Amino acid sequence: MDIVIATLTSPVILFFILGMLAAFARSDLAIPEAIAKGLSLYLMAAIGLKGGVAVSESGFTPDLALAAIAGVALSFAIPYFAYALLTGFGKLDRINAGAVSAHYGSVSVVTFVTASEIFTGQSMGPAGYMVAVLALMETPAIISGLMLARRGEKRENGNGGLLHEVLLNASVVLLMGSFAIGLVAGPVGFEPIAPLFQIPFTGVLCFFLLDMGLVAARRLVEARAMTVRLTTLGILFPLINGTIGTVLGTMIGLDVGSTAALGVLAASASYIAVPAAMRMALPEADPGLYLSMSLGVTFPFNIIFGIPLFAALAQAIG
Amino acid sequence: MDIVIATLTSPVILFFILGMLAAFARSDLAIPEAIAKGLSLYLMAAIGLKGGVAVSESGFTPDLALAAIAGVALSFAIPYFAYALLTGFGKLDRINAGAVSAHYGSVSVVTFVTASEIFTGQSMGPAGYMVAVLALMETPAIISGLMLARRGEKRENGNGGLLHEVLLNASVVLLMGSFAIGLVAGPVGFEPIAPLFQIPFTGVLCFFLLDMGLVAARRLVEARAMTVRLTTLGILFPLINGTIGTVLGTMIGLDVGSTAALGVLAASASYIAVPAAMRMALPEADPGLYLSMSLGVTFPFNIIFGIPLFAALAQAIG
Amino acid sequence: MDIVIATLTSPVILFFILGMLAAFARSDLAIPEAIAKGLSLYLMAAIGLKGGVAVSESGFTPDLALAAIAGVALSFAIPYFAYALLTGFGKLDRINAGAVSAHYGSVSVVTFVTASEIFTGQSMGPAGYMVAVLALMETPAIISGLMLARRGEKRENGNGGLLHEVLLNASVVLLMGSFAIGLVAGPVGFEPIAPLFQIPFTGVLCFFLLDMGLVAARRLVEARAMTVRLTTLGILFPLINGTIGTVLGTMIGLDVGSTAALGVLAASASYIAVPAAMRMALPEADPGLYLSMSLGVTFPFNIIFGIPLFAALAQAIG
Amino acid sequence: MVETVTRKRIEILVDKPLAQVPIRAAADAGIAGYSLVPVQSGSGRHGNWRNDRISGAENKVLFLTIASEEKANALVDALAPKLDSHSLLLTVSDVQVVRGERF
Amino acid sequence: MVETVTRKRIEILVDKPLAQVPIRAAADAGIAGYSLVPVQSGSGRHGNWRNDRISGAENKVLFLTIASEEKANALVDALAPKLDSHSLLLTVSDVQVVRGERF
Amino acid sequence: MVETVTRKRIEILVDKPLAQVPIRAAADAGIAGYSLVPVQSGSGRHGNWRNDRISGAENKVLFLTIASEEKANALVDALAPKLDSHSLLLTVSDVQVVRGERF
Ligand SMILES: Nc1ncnc2c1ncn2[C@@H]1O[C@H](COP(=O)(O)O)[C@@H](O)[C@H]1O
Ligand SMILES: Nc1ncnc2c1ncn2[C@@H]1O[C@H](COP(=O)(O)O)[C@@H](O)[C@H]1O
Ligand SMILES: Nc1ncnc2c1ncn2[C@@H]1O[C@H](COP(=O)(O)O)[C@@H](O)[C@H]1O
Ligand code: NA
Ligand code: NA
Ligand code: NA
Repeated sequence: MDIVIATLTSPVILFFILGMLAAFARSDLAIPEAIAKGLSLYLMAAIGLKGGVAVSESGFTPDLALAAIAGVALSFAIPYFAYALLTGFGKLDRINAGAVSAHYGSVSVVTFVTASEIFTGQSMGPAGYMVAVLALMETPAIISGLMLARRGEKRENGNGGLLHEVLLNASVVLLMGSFAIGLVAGPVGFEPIAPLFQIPFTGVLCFFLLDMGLVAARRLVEARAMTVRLTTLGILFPLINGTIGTVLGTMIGLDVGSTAALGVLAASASYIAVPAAMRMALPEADPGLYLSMSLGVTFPFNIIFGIPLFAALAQAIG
Repeated sequence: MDIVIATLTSPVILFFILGMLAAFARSDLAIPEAIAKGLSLYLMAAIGLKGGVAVSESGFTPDLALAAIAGVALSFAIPYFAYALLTGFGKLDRINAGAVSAHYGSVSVVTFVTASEIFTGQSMGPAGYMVAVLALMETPAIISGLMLARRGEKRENGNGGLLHEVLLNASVVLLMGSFAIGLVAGPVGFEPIAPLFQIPFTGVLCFFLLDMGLVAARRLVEARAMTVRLTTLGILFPLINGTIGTVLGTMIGLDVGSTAALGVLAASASYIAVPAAMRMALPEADPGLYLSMSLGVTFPFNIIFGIPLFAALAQAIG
Repeated sequence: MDIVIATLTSPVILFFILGMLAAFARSDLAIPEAIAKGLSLYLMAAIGLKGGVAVSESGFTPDLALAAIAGVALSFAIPYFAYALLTGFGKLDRINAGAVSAHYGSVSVVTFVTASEIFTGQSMGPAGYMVAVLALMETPAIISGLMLARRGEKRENGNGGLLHEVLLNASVVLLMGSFAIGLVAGPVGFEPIAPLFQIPFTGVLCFFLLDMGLVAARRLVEARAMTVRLTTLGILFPLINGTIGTVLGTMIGLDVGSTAALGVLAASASYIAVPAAMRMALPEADPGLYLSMSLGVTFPFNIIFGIPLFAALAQAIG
Repeated sequence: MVETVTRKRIEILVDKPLAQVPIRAAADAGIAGYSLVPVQSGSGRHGNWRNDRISGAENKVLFLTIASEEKANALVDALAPKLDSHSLLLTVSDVQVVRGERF
Repeated sequence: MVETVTRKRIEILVDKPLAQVPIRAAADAGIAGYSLVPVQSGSGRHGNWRNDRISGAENKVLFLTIASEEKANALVDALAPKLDSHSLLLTVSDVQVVRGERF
Repeated sequence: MVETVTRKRIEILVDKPLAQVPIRAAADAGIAGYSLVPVQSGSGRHGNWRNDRISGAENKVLFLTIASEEKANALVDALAPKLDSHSLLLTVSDVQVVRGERF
């Protein structure tokens, strides 16, 4: 129970709730887009560096490889399972179901960062290599989602552009790049830049989650394409995927923090890399649909309920 | 006299003066708007948190209630007094006088922040609850100003939209929201985010005041609607209102720092919330007029002269 | 050799390389312009302050005057030498050669900042007054470049506007202004703002160089006006000018760090103040040309090779 | 060649705090679609302005909508009395569109 | 007075991730020059949107090009089938330009 | 129906450091009002550019003004010789305005 209370009274989560309340009350509070974008780049560079420095100390372990394989497998597989529920229970057509399913196979960087922050406060911080797992999980789901959406269609034009876009999208490059820099620099090289990338990190996360709360709640308020069934799936997916991820993490023998983090990654849905890729590859799909589900429903659910839940689950079965 | 010298040689004020000089010399120095906006949100979140944490330690005291009542009363009353001078001595018509008067009843967040910073450096930092007083003083003046401007007119359309806008405007929500978060989190919860919200605070204020100096001086240089009479009022108002505020603070028994802060709040004029509200509610009023007075004249006057003045007055009569 | 390895494994340089690689791979990673601009203002304010505080401690020394004279002389003279090579070997016409030559006489703030950072890590940090030298070197080259480009032409319209623009351009004003503030505030006044302007400095520089890497490499990828000859000059100029600067610094008796910094300043080419001035004063010149050379070729060359080179040279002959 | 029809393009420069004025007037005239384009600075009889977010009171934005002639006329008529008091700058021009029934 | 000739001004509102669609179609139609103008928010049959950079999937941009009538027609023909599926908003109007041979 | 009259809409794409060129030319032609609209990227015979604030030398902006035909002609005549040297992109079109005496 500790982690639930710790989560709900931490300033990080309180700022998120403040943002949601402000948006629900239709306040005009807004963080300039350039700032929000800048903060998200900061968060990615910071966790990349931190992960790289940690791995430079711990070295490459079998755990790392196992977690990476598990993560990639989850990212590939989840869309197939989600697609079935989206077309069946959710009543979506093939293209929209494919587009939405890709979001759930992929991951949310901010959900992961918030979870790491909360877990670390509970002395169960995930291993440094989980940042690499995060980066690896971003893209496989896009391929699965596209295959589902394009099933039975003849390829009209080469998807070289998309593949490039997906593999070299900003967040993958920044996460992997700063992970590599952290590896090379190690703790000594990291020291002079820690005053920017480590010490104010939690505060920046507060500020960023204020914005995320605003954006998520506005998305929910203005959602028009949403149905009760889709909203239900937006909560069911993280519950199921998160449980699968946590169980898998325990089975492959990860430590409790990394197990919970794998659960959170599986539970989370992308709202940066995947929407842009889907808009490009499946222009006929309705962006209002997948953004409302991933950003409006699943993201807040995970931040407020999912994170403590998978932590508790990982502790219980770990 | 100490506080005068301390004010004028503090980097915070020097950056403000640098900004003014650069704008007067027509240099192209400019802070991107998104950055300026981001910094102002940071400053509000930071002082809200700080105030909330302080009140979580001191508890709710009678002083708090008294200061709040005094502040709200000042915000309601000042526009009536200002309106008389604006229509009489200032020769403004009803609508413009109403619009300008609302600015003087309301408050300037940055003036308050700068004063707190300087007062704290002189070991007379205001009480934490003054942040709540600041937030409470933002809006009553808008109602007074509108009643003055619309005097004798039949209401044409419901002002529901405006009321909503005014009560839930960004700065009120952010100040009150982070005050509440500070209250809940307390000193222990604040600790991990202090490296962002407390430690670099003074430096951020320098940077922000550089921008304010640029904006205020440009406003003054390009002012076309200004007359000598209005400029005079732009200096007279802070002198009179600030004195009233300081005396009132002493009368209700606030500590010296909070008294001086109440003086500064009374003396200050809004240039964020009120201009936007007036543009919306009184489109016929000339925005060049009220922005030149509050941002071009009163704001610099308070930053450079008002702050040390009301501090000295509070010390003298306190 | 130490400084070469220290340079290439420092996170500052690694982030620059990451940016270049991302741009070469055509990743969509990008720092919002407002953030990049804000960071560059931060870096200028921070080094200005730091330099001012240092001089407030050391006092004005003959070295300062000598370095300033040497810097101004270099800035005036280098364009003449560069112009000869640009029209001869580079095959540029008078106007383009004049425009490019002004860039090489002037300086790059970020190159200087990066060099200071690396030199300081090697216990050979340049003297505080070098910031003033940096600011002084920005503009003389513009006058030389214009005289070369306009040689033999009758003045069509007064260049009062340009002169004003050049003398009061944002970076000169901010550097000189914060230098003055640092002088007035001294170490005691600087202390409360050091948590913003000093402690996270290296980290901010990393973030900024990530952006510079992206911008420089994109410039290079999209360069169309570049020839092999001009690319060669883009590398030859920093080698020659940097050597001249380093030798001159040694001759006038500067300490090793300041000598190396003078070399770096001479080697560096402007890509902020000068391009804007040239676009204004010489609209017929091709901006693609001078930006590709200074930002695409010379800047990366200096960051990766020039900085350790002139440090080694200064140590060898110092 | 695809068939095109003529519609009206209405452009209104308006202060950001007053952006709801053309938006509501358009909705009343039966026009649901519009876009807002940022404007960064300008000059007119009231002097210069430039976008600053400190006090957004003077920031301006370009309201842009494509509509049928009938709806466009209704919108212009509705806004005409407010052009001076709200200092709006309104222009109307002809454009060709492909799916005319949409507007 | 300088001589001017009539050319077409084509304006296409497009989602940022799809901006390559009009750019490529223009290139195929022989149009090499274009500019992209930012748009900050809007409303239509699919509801409201506003620029946010968290998920840039719905951000929009205005593709603007000046071209000869012939090239403009080719571009419109090429994009017509995609107007609905890619939710593009396309308008064409006449403008006068000075150096007609450039377009 | 409100009465409207025809005026000219002049649009000039110009490099930001050169924005004073059309502004001054407009003032000389008796045109006091104009607006600057940001542009974020583009492509032409000189290749691609995108707004970056590191070196703002290539950033562009759209100068937009509404003016009477007479003043518009004066402005176009004044700028015509600079179109190439300053790489300006200038277009003129007809628009309807309500308060014609203002322009
Ligand atoms: N009639 C219109 N005039 C101007 N912009 C429009 C119009 N209709 C739609 N839009 C823009 O196109 C976007 C998508 O339109 P829709 O597909 O109808 O939702 C809207 O959000 C607006 O930004
Ligand atoms: N036909 C066109 N339509 C719209 N914008 C253009 C056109 N041609 C050029 N531009 C813009 O003008 C800039 C400079 O053009 P250029 O001098 O041809 O490289 C380009 O980068 C575009 O932003
Ligand atoms: N003739 C014009 N063409 C384009 N924009 C204009 C014109 N006149 C005014 N504006 C814009 O409208 C704003 C307000 O105009 P005014 O009310 O005349 O000061 C100006 O600052 C410009 O941004
Ligand atoms: Na997932
Ligand atoms: Na007040
Ligand atoms: Na140089």
